[in-house]
Amino acid sequence: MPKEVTDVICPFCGTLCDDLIITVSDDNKTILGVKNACAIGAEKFNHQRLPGRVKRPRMRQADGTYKEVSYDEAIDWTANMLVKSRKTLMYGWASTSCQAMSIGHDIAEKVGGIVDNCATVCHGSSLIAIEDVGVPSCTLGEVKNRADRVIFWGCNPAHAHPRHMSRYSIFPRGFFTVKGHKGRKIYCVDCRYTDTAKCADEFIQVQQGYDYELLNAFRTAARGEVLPDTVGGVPKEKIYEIVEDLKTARFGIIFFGMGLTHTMGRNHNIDIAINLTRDMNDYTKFAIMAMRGHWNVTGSGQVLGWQYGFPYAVDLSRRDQARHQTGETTSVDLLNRGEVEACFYIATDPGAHFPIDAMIKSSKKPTVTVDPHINCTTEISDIHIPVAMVGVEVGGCAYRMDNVPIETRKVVDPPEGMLTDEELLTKINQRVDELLAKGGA
Amino acid sequence: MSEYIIKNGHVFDPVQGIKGDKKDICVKDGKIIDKVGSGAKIIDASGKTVMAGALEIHAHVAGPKVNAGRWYRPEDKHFDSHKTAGITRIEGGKSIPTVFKTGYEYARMGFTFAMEAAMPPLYARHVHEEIHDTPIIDEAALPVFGNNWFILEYLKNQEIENTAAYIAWVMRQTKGYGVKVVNPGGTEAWAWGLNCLTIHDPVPYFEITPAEIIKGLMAANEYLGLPHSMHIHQNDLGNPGNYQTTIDTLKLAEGVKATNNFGRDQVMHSTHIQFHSYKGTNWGDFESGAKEVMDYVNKQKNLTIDTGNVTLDETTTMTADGPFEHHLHGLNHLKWFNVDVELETAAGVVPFIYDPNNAVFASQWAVGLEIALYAKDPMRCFITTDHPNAGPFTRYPRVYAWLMSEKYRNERLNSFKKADKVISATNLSGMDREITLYELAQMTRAGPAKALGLSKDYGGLKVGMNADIAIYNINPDKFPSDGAAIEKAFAQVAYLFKDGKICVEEGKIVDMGKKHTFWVDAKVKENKQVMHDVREKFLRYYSVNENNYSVPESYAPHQHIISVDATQA
Amino acid sequence: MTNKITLNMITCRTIQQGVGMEAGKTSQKYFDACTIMHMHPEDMKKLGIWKNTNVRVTSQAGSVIVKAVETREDLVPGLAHIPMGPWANRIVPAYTYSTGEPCFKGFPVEVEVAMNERIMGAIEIVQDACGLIRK
Amino acid sequence: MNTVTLTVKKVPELYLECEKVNPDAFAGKTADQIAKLPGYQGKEISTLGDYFTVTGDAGATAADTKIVINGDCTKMKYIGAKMTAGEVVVNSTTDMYTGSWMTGGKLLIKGDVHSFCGLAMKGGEFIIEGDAGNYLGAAYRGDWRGMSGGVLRIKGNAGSDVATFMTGGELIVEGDVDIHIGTHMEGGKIIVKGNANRRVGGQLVKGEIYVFGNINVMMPGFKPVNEVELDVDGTTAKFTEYVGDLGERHPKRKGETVYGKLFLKQ
Repeated sequence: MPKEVTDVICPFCGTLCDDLIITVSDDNKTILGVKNACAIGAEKFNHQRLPGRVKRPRMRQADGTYKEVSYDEAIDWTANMLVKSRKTLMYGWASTSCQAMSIGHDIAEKVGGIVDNCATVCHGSSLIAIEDVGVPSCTLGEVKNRADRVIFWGCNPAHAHPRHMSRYSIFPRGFFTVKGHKGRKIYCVDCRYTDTAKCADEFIQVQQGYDYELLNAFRTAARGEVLPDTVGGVPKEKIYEIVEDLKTARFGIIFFGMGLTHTMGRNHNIDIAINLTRDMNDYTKFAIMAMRGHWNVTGSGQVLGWQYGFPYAVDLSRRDQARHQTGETTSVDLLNRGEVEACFYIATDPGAHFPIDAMIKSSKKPTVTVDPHINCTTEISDIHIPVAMVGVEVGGCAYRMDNVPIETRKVVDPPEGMLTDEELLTKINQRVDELLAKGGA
Repeated sequence: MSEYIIKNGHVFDPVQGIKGDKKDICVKDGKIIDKVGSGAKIIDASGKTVMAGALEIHAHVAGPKVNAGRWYRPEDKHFDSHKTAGITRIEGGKSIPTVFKTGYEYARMGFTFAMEAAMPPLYARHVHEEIHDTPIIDEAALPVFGNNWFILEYLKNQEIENTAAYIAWVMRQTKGYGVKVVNPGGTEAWAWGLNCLTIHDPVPYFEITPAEIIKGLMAANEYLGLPHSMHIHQNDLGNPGNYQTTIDTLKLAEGVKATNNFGRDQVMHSTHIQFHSYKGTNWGDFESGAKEVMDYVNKQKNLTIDTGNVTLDETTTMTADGPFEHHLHGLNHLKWFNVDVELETAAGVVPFIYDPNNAVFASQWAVGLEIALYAKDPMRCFITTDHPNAGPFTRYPRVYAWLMSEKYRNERLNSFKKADKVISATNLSGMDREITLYELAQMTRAGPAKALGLSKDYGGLKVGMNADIAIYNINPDKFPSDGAAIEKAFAQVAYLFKDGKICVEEGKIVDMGKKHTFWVDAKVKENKQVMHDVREKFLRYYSVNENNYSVPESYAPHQHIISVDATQA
Repeated sequence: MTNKITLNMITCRTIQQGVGMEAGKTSQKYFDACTIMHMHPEDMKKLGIWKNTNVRVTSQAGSVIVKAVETREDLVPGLAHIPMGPWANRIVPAYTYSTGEPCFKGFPVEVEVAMNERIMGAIEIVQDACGLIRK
Repeated sequence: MNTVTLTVKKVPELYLECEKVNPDAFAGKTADQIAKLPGYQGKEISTLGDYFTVTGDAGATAADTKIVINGDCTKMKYIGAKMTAGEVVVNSTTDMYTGSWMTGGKLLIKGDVHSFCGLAMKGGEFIIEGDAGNYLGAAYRGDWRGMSGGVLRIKGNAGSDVATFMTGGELIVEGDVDIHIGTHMEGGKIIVKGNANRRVGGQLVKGEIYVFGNINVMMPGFKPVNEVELDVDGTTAKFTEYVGDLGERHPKRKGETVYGKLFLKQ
């Protein structure tokens, strides 16, 4: 008799939808159906039952092929690598539970690792900006209940956060927003006429790489100062008009994405967007929020925050202090500069998402990759250790893009004998202790 | 578990009225007992001071805004991250220590309990994740209610029973300890960029005043008979002339009686009252209102307060008083963090430098000390720094020293760049009271324990009580005359017993003890109305599902549940 | 013919790329979603190609073969888009301006026709760059 | 003044953290004692002696200690960081944090430096003969207190984010600079003899920026107000005076708004 699991959390993006309904076979082994999820979320749950899933660790041999090894062999190899290496990059964490991260940090502190998460190539710029100027923000429910001006700047939820617009930002009716979409004015600022732009009441096409100048123009206009005729391809009349409209908002919100974090100026683009938001609070209520990508990249920042005081790129390599300097202790820079001796990747795929030059350097070092599935990184690693899918085959805490913590749910059993991230890291930690006790380092 | 006998120490225990007499304390199985066997380990405490473990009644040590303050201030721990040899983890952070340093530092100073002062229910899981990772000390957290939509709607119609039932539900969902109120009404107003600066300013849309919210929550708190009273951060914090609003608020407790089975007498705990005791109309003619406020507190017996002492450091302010942080950012232009929490509350964070050369900050320092020195009943006045708002909790030893040595605080007072202005604006100069060790034990142990409804097991050294014991290298017969020596002695205990185990020895962490999370489970009559409203609000207004709201047991592996039965109320 | 044009390249998320990722890095869905380059029709004209022609895209960081396609998410002439993935990252400059973030968006590329060149697979294109393919 | 000479005998496999290579750490020590000072590569703690031959004893104080370093220092961090007095001459390129948090003394790099050099400099004289990476003379992450004093002169080009959150002192770039110079600046003086890329003086509150060459794209928040003849770092020329960033907050003095200033050579 198949059963339905309700209130399931979707472990894909930072929207962390928590209303999925999953139909599970009576033996708890297979997912039969997914309700309420977006196309991507549904695909993730469906992937669980795809054939050809790797169920045991694999080690690369001299001829480049991979042979199956036992978890114990893989754990021992990994622990030895960590203990031997003077400086190890421990990157990923965005797709696992906060509980697993804690164990990973304990290991890093013992072996001298540098713990970095996927923010490093995603919203790291936003974190730098917040470190510099703070951030006035709110929870997504506030947007749903109060917002009457919504700006999407350099983000494309229609593609990257498919249910964001219906759950929180454009269409939902809330306590003070009974008219839903009709009661909101939606702006979209982008260099492309995206599918999100098509949902907006007004699309402002900015020349690629001119966001900083345009945001500066918005701030200048807000103070009633003169502007050049056009800024970033936008006529000054339009800029004055929009700024005046924003001032009359009851509650405004700016959502921004990698259109700001990845383009020229990076953190400065967010920095000045935050300052525009701050300025708007002199006239009305305004908030700003990063459209965080991975479902638990925010959680990694939180756990690193309370344990070491930095949100990512935390350098524990000295073992007696925690340090943080984006540009030095960030993954891509560490790989570019050849600053680490070994790589430990977990719950991520830098092979697909880092620039190739960084991965070429990475592939020359001892590398262990922990991931439920085969990906571009596992195939350039010495060892691939498969684990249960967090949020599908095991639960654990995750943080939404607005930092709201939600406990993900287990809906089906992992394949027979497969370890979870927590179990695997605990075993590696124990092995590391044994080696260190023997004077390994 | 091993037995101990702490011999020949000078014991200070307000619970038994012991004022420094030499007395042996016996410990077994985590409790204080009357005698132990010959095999008991002997701790020689001769020439030392023995007190119960201290209880922190109000600090921001765990949760979303605390952590924002941590991670958005890398400069607060750059060059200030270290690891001491032994079993401890890396420690970092000056104004907002990491969870590890937080646990260690409290323990090193002789604390065994800390109350997280503001838990947004929607973020409860985060608060408990940090509490879970904070070593050694017991902790609890107060959910905030003063701007919660359910509360505003129920109290608009004086529905005390529904208010109580909802509070009980939230405390169970969030593993909360009591009723916290922050800038009642003002924080909801802040969601529109507004504020409530007096207790009679109406809350936008909800048509209710702060006074009505405060009265209603006091009533609901006593209806439930919770261990702690309503715990309030008042309206109009930090502004010249606010002492009048402060007294108006305190007056709301007149005639309200404490009903509980925990030996608690107060119905309102007014926190960091230093920030609420200012006269004058602007920062130019700013004056201390400590005397006026404390005169009222002294005669109104159903009130307790804590001080909120300014320590004159660079720190990080953080509060659920969203509009205040925005106001503060306008003054110092340092990075402003704000988050508004749907249906419930808000929070702000801004770094702040209490520069001693600034007459206002120096005066705030004086006001904080005045509060404690004016207190006639040390069992109702507790020492805090509203960590980290007025200063980091790691400065307690210095605050104690200022309070215990007139000479020490006068040295500080007279060496201010604007000493004359400070002296004329405050009453501190010429106050010759020096807090005694016994009074300190009242203000940091017995007092807070009683106010939190924990006096049966905590805050004292009576036989049968929990064996949380701090032993300081202080000889009362030769009490140090110089302030620096007092500071040093309180900064590092000779020994700290937590649940009968030695966790700290001469300032070194030797055991992580067994940390407990305290929360209150209040049983009320089945309330269909409230459960219906809960379902309704989650369906229509919350951004998470009701079934994903509650905090699972696994977040508090060693929970200490205090049960309250209000079904007969 | 060696007709070449220079474009400003951005690499972004698309929902197809998201679905493909979750379907698996070795899946056809992922391949189809990420081995394309969105181009403005005018630029195709300049280059002298029909849509769905393979092109070689070269930046300071390297070179990759993808299929030029038109997009419903309009671009301005001169702007091109390859969805995030190992193909895009063959040409993304690794330089971070000391911020940790490589140049994922807004870098110059040269585009030339490569009608008969083969598009590599997801694993292949990474292993190839890392010299892990035994020839 | 005593001179201690360090000659590189082994290039670090990773990057060597030389936080002990400055006059303050050397003061009062003999060559042997200096050779025993620690150097760090991740969790490995070695000694300076493992990587340098040390000759000459230091003076009694930092002020009378001079350090000369020969050989390849490209992979050495923190040289001269936090120095308060004395003199350091490096005949090589150095890595990150060179001269960061220095409060006094003289530091001369006869090569290039990497990023994060001269961070939050408070005083002294720091001269770089080659090029600099990014964040030269900037603030540490999250800090609003950047370079506040001293003189930082670079003969070559500098990267992006020069002098972020600068509050005082003088920074001279004789070559070109990349994007974002003087961002959030609230005091002090920046001189660029060459060209500046985009985003000059973004979110500028207070302070002066002089540019001799071109600015690719002028920030919309800047407005020309005047033409002035000035003597800047030994060159007398006509400059167009801009005020800005008009989108940013500005302090008031005697009721008058104090703007940041940008002078562009004509």
